[in-house]
Amino acid sequence: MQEAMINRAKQLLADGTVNRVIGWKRGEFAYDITPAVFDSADELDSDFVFDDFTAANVSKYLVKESKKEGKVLAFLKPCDTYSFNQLVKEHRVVRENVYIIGIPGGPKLDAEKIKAKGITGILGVKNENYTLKIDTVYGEETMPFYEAVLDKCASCKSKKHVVYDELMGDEGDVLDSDRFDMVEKLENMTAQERYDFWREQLSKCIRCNACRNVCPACTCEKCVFDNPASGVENKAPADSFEENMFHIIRAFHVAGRCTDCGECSRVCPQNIPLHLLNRKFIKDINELYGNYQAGEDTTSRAPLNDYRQDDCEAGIVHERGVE
Amino acid sequence: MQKIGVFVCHCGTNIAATVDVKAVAEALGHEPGVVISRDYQYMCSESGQNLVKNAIKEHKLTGIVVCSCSPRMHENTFRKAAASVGLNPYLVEIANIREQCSWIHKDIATATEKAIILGKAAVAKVHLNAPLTAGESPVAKRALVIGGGIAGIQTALDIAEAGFDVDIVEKNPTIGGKMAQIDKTFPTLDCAACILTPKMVEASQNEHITIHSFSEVTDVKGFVGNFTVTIKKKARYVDETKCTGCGLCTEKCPMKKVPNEFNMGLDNRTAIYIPFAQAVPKVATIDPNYCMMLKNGKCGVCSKVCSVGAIDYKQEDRFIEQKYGAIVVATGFNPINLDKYDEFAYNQCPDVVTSLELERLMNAAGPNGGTLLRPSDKTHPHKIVFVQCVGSRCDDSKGKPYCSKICCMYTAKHAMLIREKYPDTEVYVFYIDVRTPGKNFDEFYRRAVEQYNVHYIKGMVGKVTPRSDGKIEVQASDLLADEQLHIDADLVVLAAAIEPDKTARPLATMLTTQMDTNDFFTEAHPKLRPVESATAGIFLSGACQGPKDIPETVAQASAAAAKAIGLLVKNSITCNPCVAHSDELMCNGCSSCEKVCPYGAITYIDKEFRMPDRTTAVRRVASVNPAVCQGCGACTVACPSGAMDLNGFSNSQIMAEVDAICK
Amino acid sequence: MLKISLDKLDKLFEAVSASQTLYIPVDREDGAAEYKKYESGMKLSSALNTVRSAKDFFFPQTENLVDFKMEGKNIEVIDVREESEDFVIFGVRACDARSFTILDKVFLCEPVDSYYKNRRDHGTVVTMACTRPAETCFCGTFGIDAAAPEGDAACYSDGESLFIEAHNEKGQKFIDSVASLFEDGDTAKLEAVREKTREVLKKLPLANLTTDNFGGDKLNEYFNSDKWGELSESCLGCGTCTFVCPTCQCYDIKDFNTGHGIKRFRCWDSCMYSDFTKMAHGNPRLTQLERFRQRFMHKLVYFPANNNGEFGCVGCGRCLSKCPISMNIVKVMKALEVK
Amino acid sequence: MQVNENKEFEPLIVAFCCNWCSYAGADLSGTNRLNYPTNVKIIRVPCSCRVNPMFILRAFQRGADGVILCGCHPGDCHYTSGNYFTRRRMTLLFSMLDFLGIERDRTRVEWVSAAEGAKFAATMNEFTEAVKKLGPNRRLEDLRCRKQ
Amino acid sequence: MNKNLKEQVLRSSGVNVLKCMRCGKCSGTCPSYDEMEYHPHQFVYMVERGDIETLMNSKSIYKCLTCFACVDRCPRNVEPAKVVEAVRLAAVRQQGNNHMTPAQIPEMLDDDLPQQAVVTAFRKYIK
Repeated sequence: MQEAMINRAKQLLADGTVNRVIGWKRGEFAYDITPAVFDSADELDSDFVFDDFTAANVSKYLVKESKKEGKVLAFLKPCDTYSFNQLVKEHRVVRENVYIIGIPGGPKLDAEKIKAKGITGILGVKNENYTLKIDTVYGEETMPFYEAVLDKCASCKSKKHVVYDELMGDEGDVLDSDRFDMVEKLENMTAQERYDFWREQLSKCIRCNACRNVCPACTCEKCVFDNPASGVENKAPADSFEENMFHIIRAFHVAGRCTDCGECSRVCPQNIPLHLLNRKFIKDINELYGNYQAGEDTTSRAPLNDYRQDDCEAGIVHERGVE
Repeated sequence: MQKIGVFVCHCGTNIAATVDVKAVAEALGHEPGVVISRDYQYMCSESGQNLVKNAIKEHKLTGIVVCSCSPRMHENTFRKAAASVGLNPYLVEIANIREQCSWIHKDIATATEKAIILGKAAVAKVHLNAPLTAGESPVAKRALVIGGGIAGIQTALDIAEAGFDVDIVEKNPTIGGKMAQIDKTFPTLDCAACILTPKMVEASQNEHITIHSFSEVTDVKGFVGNFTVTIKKKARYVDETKCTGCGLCTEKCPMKKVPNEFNMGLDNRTAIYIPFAQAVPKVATIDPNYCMMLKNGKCGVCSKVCSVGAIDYKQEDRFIEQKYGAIVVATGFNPINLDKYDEFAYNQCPDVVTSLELERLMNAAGPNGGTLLRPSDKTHPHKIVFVQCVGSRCDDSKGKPYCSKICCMYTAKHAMLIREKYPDTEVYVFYIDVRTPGKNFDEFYRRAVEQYNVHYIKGMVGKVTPRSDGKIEVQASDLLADEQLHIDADLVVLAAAIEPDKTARPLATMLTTQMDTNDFFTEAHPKLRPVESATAGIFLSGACQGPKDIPETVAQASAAAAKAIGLLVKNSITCNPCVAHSDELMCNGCSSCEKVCPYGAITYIDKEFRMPDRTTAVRRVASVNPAVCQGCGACTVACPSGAMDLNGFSNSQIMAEVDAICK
Repeated sequence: MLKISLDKLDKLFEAVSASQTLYIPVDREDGAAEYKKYESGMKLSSALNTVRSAKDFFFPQTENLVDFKMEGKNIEVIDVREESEDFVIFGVRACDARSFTILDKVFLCEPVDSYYKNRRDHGTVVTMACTRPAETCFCGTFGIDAAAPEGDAACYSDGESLFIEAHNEKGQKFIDSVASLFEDGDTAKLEAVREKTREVLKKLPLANLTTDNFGGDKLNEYFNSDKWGELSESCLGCGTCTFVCPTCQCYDIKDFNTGHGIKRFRCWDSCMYSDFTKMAHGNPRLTQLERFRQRFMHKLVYFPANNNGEFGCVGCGRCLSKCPISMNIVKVMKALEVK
Repeated sequence: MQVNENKEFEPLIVAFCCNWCSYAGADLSGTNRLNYPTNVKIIRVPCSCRVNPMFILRAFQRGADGVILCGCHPGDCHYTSGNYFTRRRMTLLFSMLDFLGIERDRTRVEWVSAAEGAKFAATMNEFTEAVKKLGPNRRLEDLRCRKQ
Repeated sequence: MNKNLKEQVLRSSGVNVLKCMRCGKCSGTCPSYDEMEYHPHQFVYMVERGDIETLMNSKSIYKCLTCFACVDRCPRNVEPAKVVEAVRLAAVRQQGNNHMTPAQIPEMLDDDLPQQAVVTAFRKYIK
């Protein structure tokens, strides 16, 4: 796949369709891959990589890239296309300036999960029939492929590309995923248990803003939390309230816009399952206002910018679920 | 540094009895920024206002807080007072310590404590108040009247009288409305046509009035002084400018079996028709549902007989767009549908009619040329039963909860006219109450009883059963005699409740005006602003606002006209400055705000920005039209970056209030 | 050297925590490790390092500096400084131990940061030698020996016992306070373990990374390097690298209005943030490129220029594993390096 | 002011009321002398849709024990559609707070028309009682703001 | 006037007699009107006044066929038949719970008695 992608990219560069390519660049180790812009065939040959670790969603970079001179080629995985579409809908990217090649999605791997097994000194990772052969300074280790899969890929919602100019590989389908299971599990806990769960999770937050800055829905020119005039600006969670507030408001601001790409949880250095907050909103929206998948199209009205006269009342929160 | 003045009102004892006003003034005097804190008996009185004004001048105040009654009561009073001594009126905040404190609490200590907190919140807010200047927007010197009944006609004539152009939009081929269908009017018994048709003619001839008959309003944009309305001129397949109304086409039209709606379907008309002789405009209209030519292209008689070539089978709906400064709604009423009232056999028996049908039956231009005959067998009815309150004052789903107001009087009129013209007819009126408030109304009703011997029976008809012998058995109770009556009637007349026209609700949505649950338009204030809607620039005329008889309708029509004229004489109107505004530097151009704006006040512009890296970039940003924005604030929450904020109720102001209250 | 059997560690922790607060790294449910205040039953983590570095103990993420109490129009200033209690951080790795000497250079030079000094004076750092360094480790680049950590006292494990030695008076005082739990031990096996660790360190992928071409005199070589553009282009501008970094010491001072007063506090800031060092005129570094460059120039050029050649990095590798887009100081050094 | 040592817990309730219906309804309950507790402090907003979730969190942060939002009845919004947006926003926000284990009885949306003075007073009485039962807000409190 | 009885009738009928606007449509529609001493509208009015005993002692309470015509046609949703039934129930309660048994029916049947009355009586109580 990587070879084919590089070749196609070189073609498009050569024939002038695009003048640069956004993709992934290999790093020092097997897993430390960086999203990057390539503007020559040489760079593509030497650095372009597409493998089990190329999980990063590059669609957010297109906010900036699509406003530059000339067209950019973007390789988008199915989940990335939802993000891209949502950005088109919100007028954040210039669609005409992006040439999209839809590429197959994951499951992608999470180096953290390998390390959590106690495997360290990693020199190389190979997938042999869904068993990972990991070469380390302490000798070779193995682990089942699926135990190292990123959480966001483990509950993949769709293998279908919702937008592309051309497709490489086979097109997949929207999946019937179990992505709301954990949300449901939490919903069925008591309020005290939920409170304890979230307190433990959110108290880990160091407010590095990685979740926000990686989020394709968080493309505000200036975030309210960075803006001293907003009255809610804060740079560090000085109190547990601020830990809660940042995540509640961030989830609320992306509610109805979040495509559930899972990047927030992927990048969290403290492994906080932030995607659960977004999924809670998605689940509520689906249940209360009808199924809605952000990024599926570029024209529908976002659930929070829409209403029906017979919508349920807010009291529904009191009526259902566990107290 | 802010210099804030606090003024605590006693409101006589209204506040002072439960709130220690001196303590409130004392406590608020210690708040940061407060340089003077005073209490006074009646702050809204002239001397109270002078106290405020003098303090503003003396201490060069930058903001004031008045702790008094609800801002809905006196906010404007104090804003004006502030403005009169040069303090921007929007630097005034009211702490509501009467309705929301002294009047609802009894314990002086806790009420005083709460009053202080409410005062502190107002002080915290006023710290962040910015002087606002109300913008001005020009007023289009033209009015639109929706509905061409007597209400619409009267309003239009009055507005035209004042010298302003006014357009009437009427959905039917002619203006005139319900009054044109009425035979005589109470309590004078003069002929309705005789007093209405001159007004119709006057309207058609007035140089300031344009009548768009057979037209509908399809879209309303804009705001007070500056509405843009799209009017659909429905295709009538006759060129209005050419048709002379000679009526030859209606005579020759072979399709003669079309129920005549003007006569309530009691007789027929042709497919090309002029609703009635005095129609305005007097032009023919082709009914496309029945015209053979339009349906299958076979006929064309009217086109052949028309000497001026006015017939145009290819005519299409036309849309015109016009700017108006004011809009008057005069959409009127209709009798309700009686399908659900099985007990009155309205759908089973042609001789059970509604009162409006009776008007046509008795009218000289009606189906029987003015002779009262039963619709079924064209015989004279000798025993007539009137049933009052059919569908009015009903608490069930079939009828309306309100009194339709006009039925008592028109029934007395009908009874009287019948007894006058046909003295051999027995007339029974079953009533629950006879309601005759109005000049000469009760006298009128008494005449029916005393002079004309109409049998008024207190009680309600329970059942109407048409019999095979042509009689109609009416079973009713006579409550005073405490007996059940069985009357063999020849004709039964039902005083059907009236309801607003069905077109009113979609229109209300277009106009963003409020309606009550019965679809009557809601006036801005039930007593003090009865002819204005809550939406600025929209006025209410006639029965669209509630059941009304003709004199009342005309009175309201003229009142609405006066209000509209009051608006149209202004060259510009002052806008509410408490509107949203977007910080372009923070705006993402994501369109969330636009989606939630009910007024379409937000548009997007591409604007060039200097980027951090010293290059320039064009970005899409939201821009609010302050004349269109009404200041609801929906956009401010839809905006994730907080670029959208609301004057007078800014994020920081509301949060300052929250902080002060939760301190 | 004094030693204690590894299975008696809890006795040691109990003893220490009886007289002062003890912090040890423990494993979290998600597999990561973090420092926690010791409570009975806690197990020392075997993880190489914690996500958050040990700098929190001396330079916490947020710290109250002064309170202002407001009553009506009066403002009263309240000094919230209190003498810190004695505490012990146990299990600090060599890299983090070195980070304290770097932080000291910043906070303990004139004018002395009394908040930092207060904690530093009362904290005892007991380090723990590494035995299983990871591929992301490059402490050797900065002259740190992972098998022989610094700190007030250092511990080494040979797999059976924990050996301890003091590096200074504070460390000796610590050992003395728990000496009864220790016995003299033979270090032969320990030496073998350390030798093995050093062998592994040499085999690590970043073992050959050097700072030879960096330092205080390299401003001109690197400031205008054309590499910064591509290095920074995918930077998200988040603060992950800064906040997990044991040596990043920038902070912001902010006021929080509690409704009845103001709490003036400082909190970590990140040079990656767009409002970092924002001043009245605006921000000195307007683009992410400039901000990105600042961070690495500071660690590799500016810091050594002001601190006798000491670099502002200890090679702990946290940023290598935590950066959301895997951009880090190693990649920067390799890309920039002019030999 | 007198301070009763054995005073039962008195919650602080912040009520956001829309100018056109609920604030007028609150005024009406005043005009009709319908009592409700002093615990309730009203903030006037033009429309319920002006209320940003951040205001609600802010109130809790600063020590409110309950927050209630009042607006025109659905369909009666002075601005036609504002309260419909409010309804969705608050439903989702309250659901999220519930998800985080914040007591669900601390938040409420109620539609009160300008004519419903009695309903306003009854609602406030009822809501205050409900919050009183929950006790002080601790889960969404900012300790720095706690009164000394 | 017996307040308790009124309360009982109001509660067991569930009717708000104050909604009546005295139109008499119930009596106008009642098929048993001529059989009754007190007519449906009077039931409503007399219950409102609390004059229950008079009604209880009147044969009218057994003349109501429970055909519900008055309930169907009442413009104010007052439901007079339910009031009649409640008064009847009050009367029966005073007499004790003497439900009619099926065995009693044949002897009571006569040609004039509407069948519905039998069914109603069977459902309810002996006079």
